[in-house]
Amino acid sequence: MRRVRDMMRSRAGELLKDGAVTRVLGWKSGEFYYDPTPSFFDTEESLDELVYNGFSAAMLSKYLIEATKKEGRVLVFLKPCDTYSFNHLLKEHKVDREKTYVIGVGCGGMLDIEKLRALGVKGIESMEELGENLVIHTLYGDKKFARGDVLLEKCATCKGLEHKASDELAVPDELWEWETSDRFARVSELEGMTSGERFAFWRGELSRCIRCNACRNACPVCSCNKCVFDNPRSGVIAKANADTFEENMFHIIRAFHVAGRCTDCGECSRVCPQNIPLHLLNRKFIKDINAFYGEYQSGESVDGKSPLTEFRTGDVEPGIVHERGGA
Amino acid sequence: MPINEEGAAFKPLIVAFCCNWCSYAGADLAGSSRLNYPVNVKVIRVPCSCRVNPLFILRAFQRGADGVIMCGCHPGDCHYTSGNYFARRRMALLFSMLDYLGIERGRTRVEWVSAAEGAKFANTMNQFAETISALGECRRLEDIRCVESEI
Amino acid sequence: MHADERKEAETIIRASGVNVRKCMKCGKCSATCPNFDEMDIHPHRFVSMVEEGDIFALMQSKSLWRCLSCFACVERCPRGVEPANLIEAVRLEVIRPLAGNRLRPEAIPALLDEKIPQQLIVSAFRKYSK
Amino acid sequence: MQKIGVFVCWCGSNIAATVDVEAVAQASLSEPGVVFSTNYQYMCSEGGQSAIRNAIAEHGLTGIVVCACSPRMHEATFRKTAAVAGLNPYMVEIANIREQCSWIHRDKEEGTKKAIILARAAVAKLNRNVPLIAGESQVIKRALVIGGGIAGIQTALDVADAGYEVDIVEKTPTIGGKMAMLDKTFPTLDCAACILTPKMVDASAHEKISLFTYSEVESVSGFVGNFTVNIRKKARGVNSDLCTGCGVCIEKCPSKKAKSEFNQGLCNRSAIYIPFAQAIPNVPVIDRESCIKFQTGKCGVCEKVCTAKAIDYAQEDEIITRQYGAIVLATGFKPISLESYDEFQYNQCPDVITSLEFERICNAAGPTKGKVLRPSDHEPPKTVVFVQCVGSRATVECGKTYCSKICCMYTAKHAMLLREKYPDTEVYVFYIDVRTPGKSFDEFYRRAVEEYGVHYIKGMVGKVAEEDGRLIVQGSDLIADKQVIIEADMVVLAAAIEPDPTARSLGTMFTASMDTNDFFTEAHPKLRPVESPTAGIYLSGLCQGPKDIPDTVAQAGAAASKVIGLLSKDKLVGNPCVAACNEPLCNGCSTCELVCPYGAITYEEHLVVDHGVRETRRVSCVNEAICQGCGACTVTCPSGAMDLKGFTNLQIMAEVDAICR
Repeated sequence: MRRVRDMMRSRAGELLKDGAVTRVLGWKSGEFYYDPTPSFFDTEESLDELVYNGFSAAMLSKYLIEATKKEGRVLVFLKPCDTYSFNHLLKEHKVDREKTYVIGVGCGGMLDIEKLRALGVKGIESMEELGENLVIHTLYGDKKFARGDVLLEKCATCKGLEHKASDELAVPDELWEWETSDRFARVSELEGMTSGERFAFWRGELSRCIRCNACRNACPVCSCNKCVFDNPRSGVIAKANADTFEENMFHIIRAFHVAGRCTDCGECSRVCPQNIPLHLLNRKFIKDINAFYGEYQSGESVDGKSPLTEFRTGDVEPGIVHERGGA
Repeated sequence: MPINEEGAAFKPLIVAFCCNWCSYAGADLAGSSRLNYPVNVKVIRVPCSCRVNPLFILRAFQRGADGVIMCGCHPGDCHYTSGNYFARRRMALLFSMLDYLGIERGRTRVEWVSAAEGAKFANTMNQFAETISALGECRRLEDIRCVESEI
Repeated sequence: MHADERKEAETIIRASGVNVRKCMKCGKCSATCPNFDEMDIHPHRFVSMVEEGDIFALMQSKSLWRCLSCFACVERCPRGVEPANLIEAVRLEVIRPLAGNRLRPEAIPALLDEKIPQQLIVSAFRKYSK
Repeated sequence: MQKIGVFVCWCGSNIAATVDVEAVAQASLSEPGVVFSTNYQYMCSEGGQSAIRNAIAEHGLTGIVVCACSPRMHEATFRKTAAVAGLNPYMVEIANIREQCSWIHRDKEEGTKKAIILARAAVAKLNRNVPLIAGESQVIKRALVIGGGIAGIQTALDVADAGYEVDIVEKTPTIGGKMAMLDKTFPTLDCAACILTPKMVDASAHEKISLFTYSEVESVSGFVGNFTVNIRKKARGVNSDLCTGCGVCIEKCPSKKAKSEFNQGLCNRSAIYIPFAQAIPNVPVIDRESCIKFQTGKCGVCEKVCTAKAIDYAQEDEIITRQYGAIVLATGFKPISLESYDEFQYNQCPDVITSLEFERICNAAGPTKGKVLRPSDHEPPKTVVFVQCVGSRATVECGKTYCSKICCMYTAKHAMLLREKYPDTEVYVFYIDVRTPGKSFDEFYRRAVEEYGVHYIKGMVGKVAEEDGRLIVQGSDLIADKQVIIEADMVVLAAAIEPDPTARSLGTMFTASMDTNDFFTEAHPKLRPVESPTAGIYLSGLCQGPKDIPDTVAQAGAAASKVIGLLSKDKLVGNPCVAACNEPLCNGCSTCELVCPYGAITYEEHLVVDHGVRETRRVSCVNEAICQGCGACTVTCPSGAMDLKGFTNLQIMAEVDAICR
């Protein structure tokens, strides 16, 4: 990952210098080692602060909405999965492609701080990323891990290491690749439960929601100028969850609004301070869409219609929900 | 049949969204043919099934509906040529999601009813009411504030 | 109709995967059949007889063994009915209860004739082996 | 706050028998905004209506709820009543307490309860209503007809005779279409040219009709009553104004190896050509592909021989922009390609021909001057086999699932003509079914069999093979349960017909929807058969579905009457219940545009002021004249920027709340 970071710094420096781009969108150190924060860099010197490591999970695509409204061209670093969201934003005309310069950066899978914490890691000072091995230097000594054990959920079920959009790539030859798991496994498990069990499961999860809107703010698809839940004229305005219904409602509607558009980037779950597995809602829609209307991956390309803006005359009837087995 | 506190038989509240051109006319035909269906089925007229926003369905459950049914023109017969095709996809996904969240799947339904199918409309409503009666009151998606304010 | 015969018809329809109701009775299958004159029941009647459940007559027909399995009828049918698949399914219904193949690979060298097209051997296997 | 009046109708005893109308009127008084309520025996009667009018005036009502029969019955009536009393007609809501209450419930107590709730829902909705004003748009009094076949010509003539201007755009060099290629027409056997060419002349001579031949529609914008169309006039290479149609250029042209399209490739034509003698306009076209001048730069014979100086090699395509109030699609058909039908040897044997080719062979102006001769050796055939349903009614890939409708009749016609001209010729027709619904159609077919001795064989042909210059036709005779083999000299295939390939791109351009076979769909299959679902677009002829000449002419006339109906209006009053975009909320994401069945939504850069922030953004714009108010866009819009007037999110949710209270 250090190799990638060096490539990023040098290319960004060159492009800033010759005026090809006016700003660089990347990550810089946050308050803690494990939270590199999205940041803009205007000068070559400032690029010394650019970081890229196993904790640079935060997706930068969504920042381009505002960034491309300004004058000049923005250089943005996108990991393979971030390019799906980038394409989606292009498709919905939220980002001006002409005003972006995309460097696709190699990714070795991003790390889940929660998993590390659970394994007793605290006080991280730095980290060495050696392929599948990870050495974390902490205040309390070094700890070693197999990288595959501490990946974020979205990385464990990675969509692939191919960049779906880029102007150039910063991908070193020897990048660690890992085995991915079935992204729908948990959804299938839930589908196998009884209706009562599912209800109990979701009540347990969604009742923790504090309506901080982090999921909404991180989501590259939830990019409305004004959310229906913030709009007093929508009839459903709700700034906080006043009851169990509203806890459900917000997430059902949010999932429905992104259905067919969600790129399955997993940011909603990653940023949720209450650790609600929100991606399971989106993946339910993706799983159903794939089963009912054929495989579809939002953000794979800029063109084409999404499943909810097209139809076939022979589509399945909604009764399929009742006919399907299970409880 | 479930019995509520007062001892009266439980009568489910059912909201039916009907498109103006086929299903609402089908409901009218059920009426002019004097076909009975439960009194607690209440029809809301929309121009097309594609006008039915998931928000409306959730709102109905929130305010105490026990079941929600959407009726539209048969696929291929939409007055607006393709509205019901979009509605079909939306409702298939929404109802599957509600089921996934533990809202009993019997509480939601889509039926295509043409203007000539008064009998189908009445039968559908009778069957749907029976299904909901068997499921009992919808407790899983309602606004507790509303229920309390009624007491 | 005999109940067994109805069951037989259902088995044949299921095994062949043929939707006999798609037939529009144009007779192109029989028109295209290269062995038409050798048959007592012709391809188009095969389809309608299966549809009617008239299976026992088919099982006893000469056509069952005269069909070359050349699939010309399948190729030419404008509605994708696949009469040859039906004939095969009926044939299998006859062969299977006999519990044994009627043609074994060992028997082939003796039958070989250099004028026989290879396709014939292949279709012979289709016809005489279960 | 609204001031609402509630009017409960008894409908004699229809409502009053099972609903306590007085109780409904009383109960509604406690609903928010309701200031007046009453009940009356027949609300729709003059007495009832005047009660409404009086109450509006007396109580200064801002809206009324009528609890009565279905809105499908009397909504329009009560809207008019309100308008007469000076109330906006869209401030009227109907509670359907007859069809959906009194008629289906026997228990009066329960029925009354339900009626009260239905009235409550209507009041709740009305509280959210705002007056709506229907938009008006101008109607440009000119029609465009795309396609110059019999359908297009007939529609154009009918519209022009009513006094409106009509333009015909035809992609080939002449009008006339497929009908001009036919020899005789069934069931009367009159000559196609004799009945068509006078119409062609009428069309070209009509002062209200302008012809754009050798032209195609390039692009279109606008909406019903107000379309702007760009027409590409392809370069003929001949100045139409100067050309006298003398034909010397054609005679002298040294390049004579191009296949004649008009004669189905059965003979050749010169590079500069007029498709056929009666072509309109009678102005040649240079086919640049086969012209020596265009290919090599040398030649120029036509220019030299033209005394009128009409030849213009430098002529370029010209774009003409015209405005229209209505557009008629009359794009017609073509026979399908028979390339995939190897069993009939169409591509291999010159004597296996299509029925349209046979028409040319029969025709006195055709390649054989009307003598039926085999294309291979120019000998008269002694035995001719006709095969019906070639590619029709086929679910396999190379065919069409539908019945082409015209083949049974023209095959009978061909068989009959052949037997009449050459009584020694044996004629066989292989058929699956003979379909002859139509006036004097079955009688015609029976004449072919009974009087002319045509052999009709029920069954299909499986194989055609060439052997020593003869065609061996192997087919089924299903009646005899025999395989028949006929040695024929000529085989005529009744190829299925399909929409002209240009229809697809026009359909996209005009947002005129098409079925899976690329036929244009009608607005309603029974009740609006000549209108496209897109307002202002009409369908004429075969582009809508297989039909014969009488049906085509009938439909062309029907389309014309619809066009005349539209053009006779000075202004169009729209439906005010259409979608509207709240610009500050709009994300410009385009999803609404994708689901709109009418192409009513476009995107524009607008200056949006949102909480003091001024920003130029891409926002969605609804063309109210095109929008039909289905609401598909409102649900696909995640931000709720799109809403439907008359059925807004808030109105429907208010109804839900009122019902579930």
